[in-house]
Amino acid sequence: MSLLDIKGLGITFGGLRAVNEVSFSVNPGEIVSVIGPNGAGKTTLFNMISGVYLPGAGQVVLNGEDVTGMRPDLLARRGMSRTFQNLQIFQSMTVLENAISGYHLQERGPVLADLLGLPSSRRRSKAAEEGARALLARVGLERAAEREAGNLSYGALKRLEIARALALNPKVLLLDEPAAGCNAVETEEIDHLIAEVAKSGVAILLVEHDMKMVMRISSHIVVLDHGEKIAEGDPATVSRDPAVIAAYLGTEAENADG
Amino acid sequence: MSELLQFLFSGVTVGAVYALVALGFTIIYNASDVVNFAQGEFVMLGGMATVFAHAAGLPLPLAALVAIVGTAAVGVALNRLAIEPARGAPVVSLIIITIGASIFIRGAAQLVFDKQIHTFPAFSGDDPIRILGATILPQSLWVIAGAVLVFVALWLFFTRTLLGRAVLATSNNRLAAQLVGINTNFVMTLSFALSAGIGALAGVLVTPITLTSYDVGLTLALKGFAAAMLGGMGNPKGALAGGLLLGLLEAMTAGYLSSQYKDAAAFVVILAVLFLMPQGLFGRKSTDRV
Amino acid sequence: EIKIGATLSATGPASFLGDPEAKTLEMLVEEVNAAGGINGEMLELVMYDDGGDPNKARTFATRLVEDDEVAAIIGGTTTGTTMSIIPVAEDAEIPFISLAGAVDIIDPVKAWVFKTPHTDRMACQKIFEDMQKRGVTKIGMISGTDGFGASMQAQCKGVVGDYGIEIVADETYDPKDADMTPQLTNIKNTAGIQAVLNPGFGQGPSIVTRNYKQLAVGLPLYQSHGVASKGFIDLAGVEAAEGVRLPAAALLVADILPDSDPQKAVVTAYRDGFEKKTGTPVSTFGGHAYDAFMILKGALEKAGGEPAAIRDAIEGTTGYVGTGGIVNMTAEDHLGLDLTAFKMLEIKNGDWTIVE
Amino acid sequence: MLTVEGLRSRYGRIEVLHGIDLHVDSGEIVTVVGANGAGKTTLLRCLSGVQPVTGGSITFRGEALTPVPAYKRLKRGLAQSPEGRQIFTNLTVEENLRLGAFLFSDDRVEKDMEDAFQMFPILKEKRNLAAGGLSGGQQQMLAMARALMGRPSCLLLDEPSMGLAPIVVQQIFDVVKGLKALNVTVLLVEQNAFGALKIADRGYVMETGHITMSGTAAELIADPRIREAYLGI
Amino acid sequence: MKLTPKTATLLVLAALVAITPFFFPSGYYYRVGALIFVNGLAVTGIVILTGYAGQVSLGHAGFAGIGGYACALAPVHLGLHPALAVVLGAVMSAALAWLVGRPILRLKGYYLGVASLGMGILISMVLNNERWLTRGPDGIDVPDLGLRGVLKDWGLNLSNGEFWYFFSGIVMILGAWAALNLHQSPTGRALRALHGSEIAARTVGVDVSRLKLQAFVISAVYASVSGSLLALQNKFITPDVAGFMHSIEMVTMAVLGGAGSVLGAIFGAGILTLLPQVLTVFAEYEQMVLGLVMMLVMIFLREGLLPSILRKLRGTGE
Ligand SMILES: Nc1ncnc2c1ncn2[C@@H]1O[C@H](COP(=O)(O)OP(=O)(O)OP(=O)(O)O)[C@@H](O)[C@H]1O
Ligand SMILES: Nc1ncnc2c1ncn2[C@@H]1O[C@H](COP(=O)(O)OP(=O)(O)OP(=O)(O)O)[C@@H](O)[C@H]1O
Ligand SMILES: [Mg+2]
Ligand SMILES: [Mg+2]
Repeated sequence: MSLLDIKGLGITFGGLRAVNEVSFSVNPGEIVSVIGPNGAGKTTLFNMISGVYLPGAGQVVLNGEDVTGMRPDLLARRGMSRTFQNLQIFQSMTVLENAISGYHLQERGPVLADLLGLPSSRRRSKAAEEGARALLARVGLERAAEREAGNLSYGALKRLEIARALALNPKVLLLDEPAAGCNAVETEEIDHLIAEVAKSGVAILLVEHDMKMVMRISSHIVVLDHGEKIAEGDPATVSRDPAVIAAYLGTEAENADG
Repeated sequence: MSELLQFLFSGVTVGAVYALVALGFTIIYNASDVVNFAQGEFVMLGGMATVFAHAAGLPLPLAALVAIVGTAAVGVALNRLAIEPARGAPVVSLIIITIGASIFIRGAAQLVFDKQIHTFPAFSGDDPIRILGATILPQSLWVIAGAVLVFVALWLFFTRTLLGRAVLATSNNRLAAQLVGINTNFVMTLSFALSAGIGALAGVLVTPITLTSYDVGLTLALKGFAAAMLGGMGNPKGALAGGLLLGLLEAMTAGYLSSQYKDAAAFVVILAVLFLMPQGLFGRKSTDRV
Repeated sequence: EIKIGATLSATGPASFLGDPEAKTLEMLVEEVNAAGGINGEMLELVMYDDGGDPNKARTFATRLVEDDEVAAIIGGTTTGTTMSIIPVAEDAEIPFISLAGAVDIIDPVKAWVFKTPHTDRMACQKIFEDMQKRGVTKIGMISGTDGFGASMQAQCKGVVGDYGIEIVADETYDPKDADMTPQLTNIKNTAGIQAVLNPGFGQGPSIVTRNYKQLAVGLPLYQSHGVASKGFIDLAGVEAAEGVRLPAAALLVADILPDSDPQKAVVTAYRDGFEKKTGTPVSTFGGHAYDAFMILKGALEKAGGEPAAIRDAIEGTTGYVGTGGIVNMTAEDHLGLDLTAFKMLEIKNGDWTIVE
Repeated sequence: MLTVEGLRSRYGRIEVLHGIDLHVDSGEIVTVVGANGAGKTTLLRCLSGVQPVTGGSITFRGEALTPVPAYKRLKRGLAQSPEGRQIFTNLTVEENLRLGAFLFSDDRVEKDMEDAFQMFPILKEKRNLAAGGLSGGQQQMLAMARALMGRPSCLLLDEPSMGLAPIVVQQIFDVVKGLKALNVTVLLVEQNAFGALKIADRGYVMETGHITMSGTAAELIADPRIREAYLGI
Repeated sequence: MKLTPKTATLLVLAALVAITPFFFPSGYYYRVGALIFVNGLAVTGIVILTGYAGQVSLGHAGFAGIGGYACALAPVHLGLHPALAVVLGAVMSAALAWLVGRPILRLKGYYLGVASLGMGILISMVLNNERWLTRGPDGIDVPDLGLRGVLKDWGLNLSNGEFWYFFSGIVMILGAWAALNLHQSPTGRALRALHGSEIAARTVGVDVSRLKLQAFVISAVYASVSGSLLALQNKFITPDVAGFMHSIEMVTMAVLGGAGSVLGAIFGAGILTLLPQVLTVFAEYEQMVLGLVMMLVMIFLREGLLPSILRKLRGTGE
């Protein structure tokens, strides 16, 4: 049994089968990438797995438990965490506070204690803050800690989202285009970060259009097209698959080496 | 039977009044996401200005025209002097501005006009029309026709014209609207002029029924707001349906249940509808994705 | 110089009442000062607009007492504002003359509190008396839900039994409502009704009257003293208002009072003065302020500027002829009016007539 | 065609552009590369007029651009496909495109729309869908297509390849290259520096609000510093 | 030691309450001060609901009504001490908020606004119409709190005005203290997070509906206690406290002063309470000036009075 099992997931939007009968699984320490053309259904798949959309068919099994359609916050408690393709930043909070909110599950406590400012409440906050600072350093945002998050550039916000997702100390991490808006060098840094996280035993599910990155770090790749899984396998196999090349890669494979 | 019909007439009359106010909300909301709480004051201005212009010797149609144009000018001024300078402010700030504006306009009206209650003659007499034992005043027909007319015009404007689309685009994403060459300031000016004009028209039509005074705006704004939300803010269809529904609810409750709690019943139904349809009857769902 | 204070609802939902009250006080103070003041002392009027908000009224009352240090307070346009001023006046021991209707203001009697308008209970009694004369035994009632309407509704229900009359339909409307035909339809369809009574003020009664005609109810319609102003006939429309009866003070019918009527001179003078100064038709509410001021003036003339002395002098008011009637106060009666102060009026051909 | 001299801009009290000089000649494709937060987006926002300029000048076709309000700049020929796509999420795909040609009401609008659909067939499929329902990449295509609907003589592109499938990235770069033939000038901000420089004539490197390097595309690709800092080679 | 915003705010408030009376020319100023504090307490609740959690309520005066009428009715009908009536009112408000909040907090923006408006109107309607209990629109007497007498026995002789000034001031500071605690606490952060993005808040594990409900209940308690204090102070209450205008007033005070910060909102409460008192010199222009002030503040100080002023001060300081 794997950590995360996707079994025959599907959903339709007003007649459009955005995702259809997709199955695969992710193990701890593995990086599984989902690639495919724009509109293939990758983000939709993520949304179903993370409880944002209610799947029309199929099952999501996390750690042996059927969590299909479970609320995101309950999934978070079970160790699932994600980032978003369309940034979801807490704009008017500082960068640090954004990161701290990733620790919500660890730091939360009775409201009354928080209202009365009991020492227990302050202790919880303090621990979370320390963790958050360390995480910000890890994504290279330590200098921006006190800035209002809304003022950051796009690429910086992407990294902030990753930091926040990591704060949950997840067992399964879903990353939707984490390197979008970053240049080759910045992308490589994110690469390393993801690889490191995976190494610590986290199961990672990745959507990314940067093929260099995908090929470099994936242990397994699932290819979607029009909501269907059209191929899967290790990077080498997938990148040679003619169907994948036709639908998705084009001639990019050669270019990337230039 | 005639009883039911009478309640129906009452409900439709009052509902048409609410619908007219709600329709006024639609345009400014569609251009800026702001619910303009001064909308009721436009209705008041329409009625009061007509009363005073009429008293000053203008024939009624001309007085009404003067009132509508004048109120539209007030709307434009409101946009120019208060809304436009606050561009980029959060929506709550804009709402407070419109509340401030409504207090200001009310205060000005009690000085410029007076604190008395006024009315002017109904357009086609006061002889009730009898249908199956129930009665309706000719002026009610004017109000209903006005509401339907404004609805059709707005509906066409928003669905059939590029300018209407531009109004929607302005509230949806002001930055992008500018980038495609929409003069968002003009769109706002236009919206305020139209909204205020429609409000004033409402005031002209309803005054012979509801009477008017410097402070009628608040209640109308409140009921119109509730109607617009019931129907789904921003959609002319919603404004019309919401207004009529609210009016009918009030009349039916007053008729069959309890006149004391007729507003309560209306709100209970609004709550129930929103519980099932959080965007109101015809409101569009936001389509933003994550 | 003597300071008198006032907090009135010159704006807000009761501005219909408060506005003429404020204008009356201003006019009278001017007149008194122009005539050389009271016993040579000039009057200073400190007036605030509480917008009909009882909480504000209380604050202004505190201000009048503590900051402006007035000798007496006039005001409280509505019962709500009055009730919230009472504790302030009582605590500070400053005489207070209210302009609001409810009987609760002076019943039970409070040492420092007086009022000038007839109580709503008196209005009910006057109306029921008239109904009784006409042989009415079953009526429908439609009241506004504002303070005025609700309070009078309650008072009427309290005394209606004394006249052998039964209320068989009891409806209400919100003061800002646009249409009352559903309520009136229900009243019309209630079996055995012989007359309809509408306690309320502002625009509601006008709309009720119009709807009443629209539905062709065809029974006697009684309004309250809350609509006692010329404007009512215009707003309801001459046709619709035809035959409507209401209890009101002599002020409204100054012209048709017989010359022998002791009030005639007073009300004519006040009406002419007010209409000349403000350009708006006189209403009974301004009359309440007139009476309050005149009673206070009488007391000041007698007692000087000391609150306790003023209080005693007000309580000792006898035979004061005002717009509301002839006032005879006692330690047990801080109103001093009886039912004879009310006249029953009927609207005929767009004007008031006195019913015998 | 487009000349920027000593351009300064700030958010509140923090200045983020400290005097930018650059120029784009008619028919050229010029690219700007730089790290996250360098100020590239801010630069483009200044050019399209939605960001206040606090110093320096922008000249477009010989005229000062700074006093021209944003909505009039499209009429002058300047269109932008902004960062974060900024589509009208509540309107349909077709309405988005139609509004892209807000200034025009001639027959060419229809034709341009057909061209756009040809370029991005998926948009045609979704023409009656609210644009907010599109996938990220589809929205990016829409933003690009909408900018083209404005018939620009100079196109400002802020990371047009972001979130697009590799096969579409190629296509986008081909389109941009193709614009040259139509004599459309392009200022291209890209994180995919390699792809951008390959189709560009010239390039600028931006670091924390300054231009630190410039040259022909070939020079920049060959420069070891660039290769290390931006191309990751 | 570094002065945190929290201690700074509390110090400012305490200083205000303690020091301003030295400058009061007459007892009336105590009354105005007490009103400011009562309103300040209510808007602090709005800060939690609107400023932190981003949820708009146009019906909070309803809770003030419940708090106020609890003080009028519970002592008479249940024989409760008025102080316990305050608690009873708060509990009832909390219970009602908890019940009503569940369905209506699913709504967003204006839809939540209209739903809460409906709730407020229903409450005020009950207060108006159920004469047998509330005595209707003309209002009802409220018994004395009795605390002043107790203090007198202990040798602290305060006038009525003074007592309510200090008592309301202290309650308000307590309220502000709790709201400030909340701001930097895990719950407060979660509230502000869901304000920023509900989806993202969910994915970090925030139980969004529960937190919104908590904020709603807490702010209802603030409003309720504020209503109780007002009723006890006035010894009289009318349904106006529960009215729509009062709800709008609360939100306006908060936004005008700066809904995001406790001090700002209290500042707003101060301004809007003082304005009508100051504006009496404008007589019939009062309304116009009031409307004008509201507009001008929001146009030129759009984040609210206090935050904008502070920003300007800091801006020139650097
Ligand atoms: N809420 C929705 N309403 C309508 N259609 C939707 C909705 N969500 C997704 N879709 C459709 O489902 C399809 C899949 O979208 P999705 O966002 O999953 O694609 P994707 O693979 O993430 O693409 P990209 O690489 O561009 O991000 C698209 O065609 C999109 O239009
Ligand atoms: N709205 C804003 N308010 C305050 N500062 C901002 C704002 N937007 C951007 N900044 C700051 O301005 C600087 C430049 O940002 P800009 O978005 O122009 O960078 P960029 O080069 O486009 O970066 P990226 O590649 O990440 O998109 C950054 O330091 C950023 O934090
Ligand atoms: Mg996607
Ligand atoms: Mg950028």
